[in-house]
Order: sequence, then structure tokens, then C-alpha cells
Amino acid sequence: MNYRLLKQDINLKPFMTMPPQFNRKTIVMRTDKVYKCEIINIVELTGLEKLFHLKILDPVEREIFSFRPGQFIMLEVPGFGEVPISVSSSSNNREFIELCIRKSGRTTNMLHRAKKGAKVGIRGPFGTSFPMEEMAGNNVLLIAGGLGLAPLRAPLYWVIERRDEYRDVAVLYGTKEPEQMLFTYQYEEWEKVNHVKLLTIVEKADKDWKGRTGLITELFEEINIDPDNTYVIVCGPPVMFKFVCNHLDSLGIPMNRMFVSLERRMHCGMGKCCRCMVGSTFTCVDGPVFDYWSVLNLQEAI
Amino acid sequence: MKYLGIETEKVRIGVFDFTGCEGCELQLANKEGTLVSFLDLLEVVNFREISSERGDNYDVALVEGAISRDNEIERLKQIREKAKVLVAIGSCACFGGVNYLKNRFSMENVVNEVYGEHKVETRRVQSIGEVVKVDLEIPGCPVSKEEVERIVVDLVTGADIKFPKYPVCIECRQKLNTCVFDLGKICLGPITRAGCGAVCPSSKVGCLGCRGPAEDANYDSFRQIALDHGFTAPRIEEKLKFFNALGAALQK
Amino acid sequence: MKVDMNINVHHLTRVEGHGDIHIKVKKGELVESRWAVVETPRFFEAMLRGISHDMAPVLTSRICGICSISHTLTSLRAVEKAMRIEVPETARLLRLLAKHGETLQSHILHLLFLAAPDFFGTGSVIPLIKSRPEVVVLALRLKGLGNDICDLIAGRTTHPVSLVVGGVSKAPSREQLETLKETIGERIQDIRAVVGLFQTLSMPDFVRETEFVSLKGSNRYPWIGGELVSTDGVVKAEDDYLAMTNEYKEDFTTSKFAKLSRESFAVGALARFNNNYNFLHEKAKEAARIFGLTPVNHNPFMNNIAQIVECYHVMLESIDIIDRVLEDGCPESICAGYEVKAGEAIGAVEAPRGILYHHYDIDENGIITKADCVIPTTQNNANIHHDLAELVKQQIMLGKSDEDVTRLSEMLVRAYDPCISCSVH
Amino acid sequence: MIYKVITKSEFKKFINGLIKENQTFGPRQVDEDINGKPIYQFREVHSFDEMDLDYTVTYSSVKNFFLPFREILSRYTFQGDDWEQSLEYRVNPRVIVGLRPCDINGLAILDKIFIKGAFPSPYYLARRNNTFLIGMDHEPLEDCFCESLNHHVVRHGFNLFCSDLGDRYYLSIDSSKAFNFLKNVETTEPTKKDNEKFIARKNFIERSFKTRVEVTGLPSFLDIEFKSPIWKKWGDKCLNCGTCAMVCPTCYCYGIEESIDVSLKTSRKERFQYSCNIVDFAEVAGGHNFRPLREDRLKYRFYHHYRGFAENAEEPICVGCNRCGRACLAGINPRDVINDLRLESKDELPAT
Repeated sequence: MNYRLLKQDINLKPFMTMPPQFNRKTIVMRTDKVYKCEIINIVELTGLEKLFHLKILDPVEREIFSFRPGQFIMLEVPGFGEVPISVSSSSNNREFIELCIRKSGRTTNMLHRAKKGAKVGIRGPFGTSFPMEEMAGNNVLLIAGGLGLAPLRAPLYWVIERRDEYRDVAVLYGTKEPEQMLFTYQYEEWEKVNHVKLLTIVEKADKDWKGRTGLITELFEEINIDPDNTYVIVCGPPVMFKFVCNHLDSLGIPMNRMFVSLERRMHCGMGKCCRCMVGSTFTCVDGPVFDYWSVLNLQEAI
Repeated sequence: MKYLGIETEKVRIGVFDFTGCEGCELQLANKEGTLVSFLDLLEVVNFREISSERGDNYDVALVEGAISRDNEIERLKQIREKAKVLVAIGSCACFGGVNYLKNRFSMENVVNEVYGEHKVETRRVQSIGEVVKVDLEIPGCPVSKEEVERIVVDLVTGADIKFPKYPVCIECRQKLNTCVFDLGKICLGPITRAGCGAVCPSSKVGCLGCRGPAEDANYDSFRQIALDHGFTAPRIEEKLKFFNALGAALQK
Repeated sequence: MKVDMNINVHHLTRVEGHGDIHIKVKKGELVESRWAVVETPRFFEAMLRGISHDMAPVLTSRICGICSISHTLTSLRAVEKAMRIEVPETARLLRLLAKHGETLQSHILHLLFLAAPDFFGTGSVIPLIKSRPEVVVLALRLKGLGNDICDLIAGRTTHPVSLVVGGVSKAPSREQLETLKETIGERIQDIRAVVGLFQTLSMPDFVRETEFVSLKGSNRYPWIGGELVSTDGVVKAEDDYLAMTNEYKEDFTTSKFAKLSRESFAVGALARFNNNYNFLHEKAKEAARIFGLTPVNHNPFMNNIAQIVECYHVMLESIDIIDRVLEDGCPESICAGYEVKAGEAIGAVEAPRGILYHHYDIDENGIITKADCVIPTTQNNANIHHDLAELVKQQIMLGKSDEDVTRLSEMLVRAYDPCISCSVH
Repeated sequence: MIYKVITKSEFKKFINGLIKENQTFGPRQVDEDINGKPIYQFREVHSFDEMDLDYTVTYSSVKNFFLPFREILSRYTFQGDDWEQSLEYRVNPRVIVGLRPCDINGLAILDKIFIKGAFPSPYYLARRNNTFLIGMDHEPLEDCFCESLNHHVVRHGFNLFCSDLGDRYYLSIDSSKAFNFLKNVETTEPTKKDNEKFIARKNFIERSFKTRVEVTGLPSFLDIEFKSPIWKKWGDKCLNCGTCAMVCPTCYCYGIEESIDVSLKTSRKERFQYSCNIVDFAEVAGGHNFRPLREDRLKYRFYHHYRGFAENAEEPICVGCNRCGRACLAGINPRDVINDLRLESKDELPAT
């Protein structure tokens, strides 16, 4: 007779040897395994932000990876850390993903020094997404402040690629200063080719700025909003979306048709570490996309 | 290492000491298991305690000790001019350290006590930061080699340098130590910045706060707790002021 | 014959602290030779005033970054003598073990990191990593062992934490001690290799007769407490240290000087060896004989060799100490309780660089009212100073160049393994 | 569940058998506090006699056997401008003896989060699957309040559970492994009398609780009291030192950090146990802190513990062991804080 405990090795289970599929949340996977990517292009947007094009190297992993607008990935820079970044590209693009990244911390500072051809890792996608199908047949209003345009780019691509399915599409975009405007090289295409109404505004103009000056809510005066047929997505700092959503509420748009993307510190992306908790809710699993009604019901969200 | 397309370069360092015991410098030669790799990250341009090489072309100056003489101020200013990054290492450099205990008395009194009739020049002790601009402070009496290694790796790779903001208690509990207060001794762990691996409480000796205050340290509550445990106010103050690391924060 | 010479070494390298060498020779005559300590005084005696007795060991350990365990133990001895505290035997043994760890790491640091580059013609140990890797490996392993001993017993090597008034605050476990003993056993071959290495190097041939002062062993090689003795036959009680040190002040140096029967005396490994040869472990004596080192030896460069002999000795003695602690069964409580009382006492301990004294007056509240510390390097300074003059005179006679004299003078000072910040505590 | 009865001498034989073959941990006295009270921790043991099975309570919980305070999640090896990732979930089997019902219930709560929730953790699972747990009942201490949370009894989550019947143990066997191991020693089927004694013992323990915390309706109550001034009162005392979270059997909030080794050849990605009480827990990269005040952070821990989060079906995750209360230097404990909140809300009610 024996008292020896035999080692139970979970490595031997078949799903532990396959590439992890992050859209299946309930099986034990190698959730810390990253998909290795190559930075195939770097676009300098502003002094602080760069757009990175990442191509997943392994063809099987590239095949598995798909995301919905609003979802984020965890971007791993081996040795320096991992950060949550919302995907800025079209979900139809299966060749590479685009990430717009601001330099603000250990990991992103390193990333900004990286050269084309460098290899980084991603895990994901994680989190909830915008209800794009539900919005079909309606007007779509996208409102962004500052870096908030980055997560709005994915739903915008979605709408543009299915332009017939949506009615009026408008983007309201405001920043503090003109030089902080992101993706300016695309504005003309959005307006002329894709029939998107684009209004921009800055809080503080410089000598070259010829557009509007003021707060983002001033843009509301320039568009007609039909409260019964409009879906809104708002991205930006909490003060901004609180202000904007209250205004939309006064126009009669139901709160469950306004969507925001919350930003919190995340360490795991998988509903474990609790760093991203808002009240009793995980931003990473139950968010980052919430309708405004849910946000109002979260303790300490705004 | 040529990672992310970034070529890493050795850090050219100079190591300098002022009023102190040189124990922190000595830590640089410790942790023998990784010492060869550690030295490989550096180009030692000037390090009097272990090397006869004396150059001026250093990027990073590690400065140990406090300032307590006029000629030290001059030497420090020269180093500041040459160094791109000036790092204060150890509690003496960061806060004045135990040397600050001298400042309780008049300098005349101090000189008389030790040298009698012989006049020796000395001045009130100052930390490095009180004399020149300091770019980075690595606290500890002595500094922890693990932390120094981590920081040097960050310097070489060009990554942002981070220190723990939490107090020693976390590290102490993680070692499954018995709380030093439960053993009937006073411990500054709850208000002191972690990063030392709770070395003192792990030996059942109270923390003396050599690493300076943890972020948002709750002094009022701590004082009350120490009084409630039966320690007298002078005894508590003696501990709080020992390295001048918390003392500096208390005065602010 | 070389006529004029002007040597100024500002901030001598590869020693602890700041010291300068000045030599001036005119027309073949030595005009001036000086060993000047320019280290900043820290006034520890003043700092100690008004400090609680149990903080004195913590404070004084900060006198030195290399021999902080010695300072702690000296301070503890003074406090415990003043308050008549009986330290449990196991705690005594563990303290001695920590002491041996310090001696080993300090001696190895000096021999292989600081002094060895002189013999291999490099500026520091760093080039040796590539050119003489076998030497560096020895250095790292033995110094690592010394540090491991200190870390285990004292909590850490620099500024120990678990050596407290009454005993030791935390005892190592049986398993830890058994592992340590095994490791020391394995490293004996490394110290043999160091002996082998130094056999290939030649110590400069220089003799200047002097007096050697150390603790006096009664039944074993002395480290902590006991009578004071000199090779000139002086024997004094521990409490009578002032009559042994006779400190005085010279203008050109911030450190004090000291003398006994002659113009200067020496302390340190060679002094301990000269006074206590009989108590050395047989194997250590054997190592000494290989180098022709016998008592009383008057070549200061042989202090290096005496250090090797002591390393051998402390490693072997450490194994004996661990055996005794294990026999005692690792008792739980190794820290005596005590009542605070007034008192005055002197503690004397053999630090790696020589005999160290702390003298405290403590009031009835346990507060230090007066303190005096006499550091080994302070006692050696005058001897270094006079050796320097003699060495330069001999070198001029041999017609040596400036470079040679400079190099040899530096080596001479290093041979004393001075701890300068200590000496200007 | 299968029940058996074993004499204490046979039990000792059984445990020594396990110790001989497996790495084993059990309650050991590690210190004595200033008042002469023994302090226990789960430590490695090499024989039955090293354990103190009549111990009161361990200072820290067993949590760190499953969620180590620091754990490597993956390693990267660098070569040129490329790297390779490696992951490892292998752990050696071990035995832990002497867990109290609240300890086991704490693990059951962690199971919900780390195995049954979204993205089950392979690291936790490997440790859980490879640990053989032997539980033991005990008489509650003055300040235990596990009964208030219904965690004084345990129904699953262990391999073997022992109820003390004086000279014998009444064994609840919840795994085939335990059942097979017990074939090595002599056990008997429980008699009717054994069953009666077993029930009497349970009732006796239940009656012995001296501390009660009213937890009915606590989740919604905490939502309502989110802005209560009581939090400032306790927040002012709080040292934000994280001690409570470290000793707690269920606090699992963590952080992840990466570091490159001195050789620059490899790096580690590590998970480290953290606490929502710590100043930078909710700080984001730009420097903004979502919980800047001590009271915000203290409140948050209570909110998590007694309201529960979505991952855990919004149930309290506290098991009532009061380790946090005992360890807190500032004297903050769940009973007093919750009572304070309840009293305060009573005061606010209009007089009827």
C-alpha cells in the first residue's frame, strides 16, 4: 500500500497545447500565452501618439484572432510589461491590426522607441463590444475627445464598410489643441468618400487653426439629432462623457442607446486581478463598453 | 541585447563617496551570483574603492554619503556638472542618514567632544539633494543590491524606473513573519517604503525607516498605535528620526 | 642615484575611505613623507550622546560599511558589560560565527578584489574577469560564503540586524545550519587554492621592526573580549585600553594617531598572528609555514598572508561552532531579558583590521551620556606613516623610479587593509 | 460523501505515512507573542509530532499555497531582436493537514473565481489539483464570526475532514484518493453512537460562537452606504499597509510586473499578490488615481468582501475568520466596521 500522491499535470490536456482562443472564456487555456506579432509599420500621429500596425506571425493564430469594434487586446512588450489597448482598425482586416498608443508609462515609452520589424506580443481580444448590428437602420453619432478617437475608429470602419445599412453618420471630435488631433490625414476620405459628417473643435486654437474653438458640446448646435433613431458612442475622459451624455439625455436620447468605453488600469484582462474594478464590475470582462444607463448605476464610475 | 530594434549600451558610471561608511558602494560588489553579469552592464570609469581607473567621462554618477564639509560641496558640484544623471545612493545621500543625529548639537560642541582643543572643520549635515539637483534617489541603509541591479538594468535598457509605493508590511507579511509589534517591539514598517524585502522585521527587529516614507504614510495613526502599544513619545521620536528619512517627511 | 622625487597620491584607490600619500625627496634625502587621512570626520561619539543604549549597536554599525558586524559586537559587549547582562552561550557562539563570516568576506575582499590587482598589474579586479577568471571565481565563491554566513546569522552582512542587546533576535534553523556547514566544508578547497595562488606571487621584501598589539588568547585564537597584549611584552586589562592606545592628534590628518612602547604600533591580522600563533588551527599553521610566516614577523606586506591564514582558521573554526550549536539543540530563546541600569564599560573586539574599542557611559534610563570609540586603522595610521618613510629611504638607496616608489608605497598602505572612514568615525 | 471513524493513534500512523511520501505542511508554533500566546503558521513538517493540531488559528491563511505571493507566469528568452515565450504549470504534489472549515471555505470561494469564473487560471488549477487537503473542526475563538456567514461548516473542497470525538476522529471522505490512502490503516464504519456524537459535536461548535456579525441584506446595504461618513472615521485609522489582504484567506487582488534579468538574456512576468488598500492600486499610467483617499481604499476592500463582485455571484467573499481584524495594528475589524455602519444608518432613519 502506498501513500504517494501522483502528479496531475494539466499541461497534458489537449487544449493546453493549442493556441488560446480568447473568445472562449470558460475552458482552461494557456491564457498567458501571447500571439507573437511583428510591427510592420509605425505612423507618427502626434508628439505623444503613434499608430502601430501589428501582424500576427503564426498563420494559425492569425486565423483564430478576430475581434469586434470596442474590444481591446493586452499588448505585451516582453520584459517591460503589458498594457490594455483598444483596437483601432477594421474588424474586416485579417492581415494586421492597428493600435493607436500614447506614450504614458514604462511599457508604452519602450514601445515608442521600438523600430519597424520589432516583435511584440498580444493576448485577446477581451471585453464587450459596441452593438453594431443593433444600430443598423439608424443614425450613428460618434463623439470623441482627445485620444478617444482611437477606439471609435473600429466602429467607424464597421459603419463605413456597410455604409448602406446605416442612415446619417456623424463624428464630433474635440481636442485641447489642434496639434493633438489624431488621424487628420483620413478626414477628407471619411467626409468625401464615405459620406460621414465630421465636425472638429479645439479648446485652444493656435495661429494656424481655422476651425471652431470651444467645448465639444458646442458642436451639437451644428447637427440635427433625431432622438428616436440615433445611437451614440462617446469616448473620452470621464468629465467629457459625463457632460456629453447629460446633454444627449436632455435631447431625449434613451440612455441605453448611448455607449461609452471606460478606461481603467488592467493587469490581467480576464476578470481576476481586480485592478479595473468600477464598483463591483470588471471593466475588462463586463466592459469596457457599457451603455450609459449601466454606467450611471456603477459606483464610482464617474 | 538588440531587442525591439534598440541597441543597448553599457552605462558609464562613476562612483563617489562623501560623509558615510561606504557600505552602499560595497553592496555593488555583493550578490556574487550575478556580479559578473552586473559588471558587464557597466563601464566603470571612476570607482575609487575598488578601482584605480579615474576618468571623468561618466554618464551616471552614483553618489554615496551626506555632505558635512566645504570641500565636499565643491567636489559634489563638479560631479554634478559632469554627470548626465546623478543618483543619490543610500540613506545618507538621500536623507542625510544617521549623520543627521549630529545636527542635534552645535558644531562647536561636536568638535570639542571628539577632538578637544584641535579644531577640525565641519558643518551641519546635508543630504545630496539639499546641495545639488538629484535625478534619482535609491534609499536604504545600506541599499538593496537587488534594487540596484533592477535600476541598472532599467538604465541600460532605457526603461522608466519605478519604486514600490507601498509600505514594508506587505513584504513582511509575504514572508509569513510575526508582526514585530506582537513581539513587543516598535516597528516603522507600516509607514516605510518597501523594497528591502522586510529585512529587519524578518530578523524580529523593528524597521527603522531607512528607506523613507511609503506614499501617503499615515503618521498620525501610526503614532497613536505606537502609544497604544505602550511606547513612550521620546522613544517613538528617536526611531522616527534615526535616519532622518521619515524625519524629513514629518517636518514637511 | 635618483636625486629629487615628488609623489602625491590624492585619494588612494582600492581602500575604504579617503587617504593621501605625500613623499618629497631632495638631493637623495627624504625631506617629507606623510600618510594623511583626509576623510571627513563624522563625529559618532557626539552622535551617540543622548541615544538609547539599544540603539548604540545599530548606530555604531554605521561607522563602517565593511566591518559593521565588528562594530555591532563591540558596542553590544560594552552595553552588556555596563548593564551586567548574561548572554546565552548559544547566542555567543552564533555571534562569533557571524564574526567569522565578516572576517572571511572582509579578508577576501581585500586580498582578491583590492590587493590582487597590484600583483597582476591591473587597475582593478574587473579586467581579471577576462584575463584570470579562475581568480575571480575563487574570490566570488569565498566572499559569497562569508556573506552567506553573515546573512544567515546576522540578517545581512552590511549593518547586521539580528545582533541585539541580550543575544541574537532570530536563530537559524537546524536545517539552515546543517546546509551552511556542508557549504563551508566544500569551500575549504577554495581557500587552499588561494594559498596556491599566493605562492605564485612574491611579497615585497621590506622589514621595519615595530610593536604588534592585539587581544590575547587564553585557550583559543581571540576575537571578542579578553586581555590586551603586545609583542613588546605589554599586557593590560580590556578596561585599560586607553593606556594601550594613547591617541594623539597630528595636524596633517583628520584621523588620530596612536602609540605604545615605540613611536608607533600595528594591529590587524599580522598582529593577531604574531601574538597568538599557538592557538591557530593546525591546518592554518601549515598554510603559514608554506609562506615562511612565523611569529614575530615584521614585514607589513605579510599582513596579506596572515589574512589568508586567518581565513583558513575561521572557516575551520566555523564548522566547529556549528557543531557545538547543533549539539546544544538550537534552543528557541537565545536572547536574555534584562533590566535597564546605569553603568560604564569598555568592549574590545578584533575587527578584521585589528583591535576595536567602544567605551560607553550609560545613565539609569539606559541613555548613552558619553562615548569613545578607538578604531584599528587609527591605531595603524602612525605605523603606516613611519613605514612609508622607511620604505622610501630603502627605495632611494636602490635607485628606484618615481613609478616604482609610488606603486610600492600604495601597496604598502593597502597591505594594512585600512578602513579609513572608520578611523575618522 | 463516505464516513469512517479512526482512532487517534491510527490517525497519527496515517499522517506519518503521508508525510513520509509527500511534502507535507501543517500548523506549527513559530513564535510566542509578548503576552505569551503562541503564534502558529502552516509550515513544512517532517513528522506528525512537529504539528500542533490543537492550535487556535494560523496567523496567515493557506491562500498563498494556491496563490503564491509571487509567482512566475511566463518567461521570455531574448536572442538578437527576437524572443521566445515559455510557460510552466507543473507543481509538485503536497499535503496540507489541519485546515479549519473557514480555510476550506475560503478556498471554495477562490475556486469560484479562479476555476469556475471566466478564463480559468491554469496556475491555480495546477496547485489546487496537486494539493491533498485534510481539514479539522475546532471550537471557535472569541472573535471568530464564521458562523454568521455560514462558513463554520464545510461540505466540499477537501479530501478528508476530521471531526474530533475525543479519542477518535469522525472522518468525512470526499475523494477517492483519500479513500484509497485510508486502506493503509484501520478505520471502522461509524456506529449509531458515533453519528450521535458527531452531531452533538457539530451542535456544540455552533453554540460556542460568541461573536456575531449581522450580514443579512449586506450587499444592497453597502451600495446604499457608499457615501457614508463612517468610512472616513475608519479610513483615518487605516495605515493602508495591506496586512489585512495578505493574511486574508480570500483576498486575491493582484498585480503583474515584468523584469529583465541582469544578464539581459531572459525576463520574467510575475504575478504578485496586492491589496486594494494600497495607495496605487487604482492608479493609471498617466498618474490619475481613481481612489486617492485612504477611506476610498478601505471602503473598497469592505465593498469587495461583503458585497461581492460579479465573478462571484455578488456574494460576500468573507469567511469570518477575523485574521484581518487580529492582524490590523489600527484595530480595524469587520465586526466593528459593519456594526458602525448599521448603527449609523439606524440613526439616520426618521423616528417613527
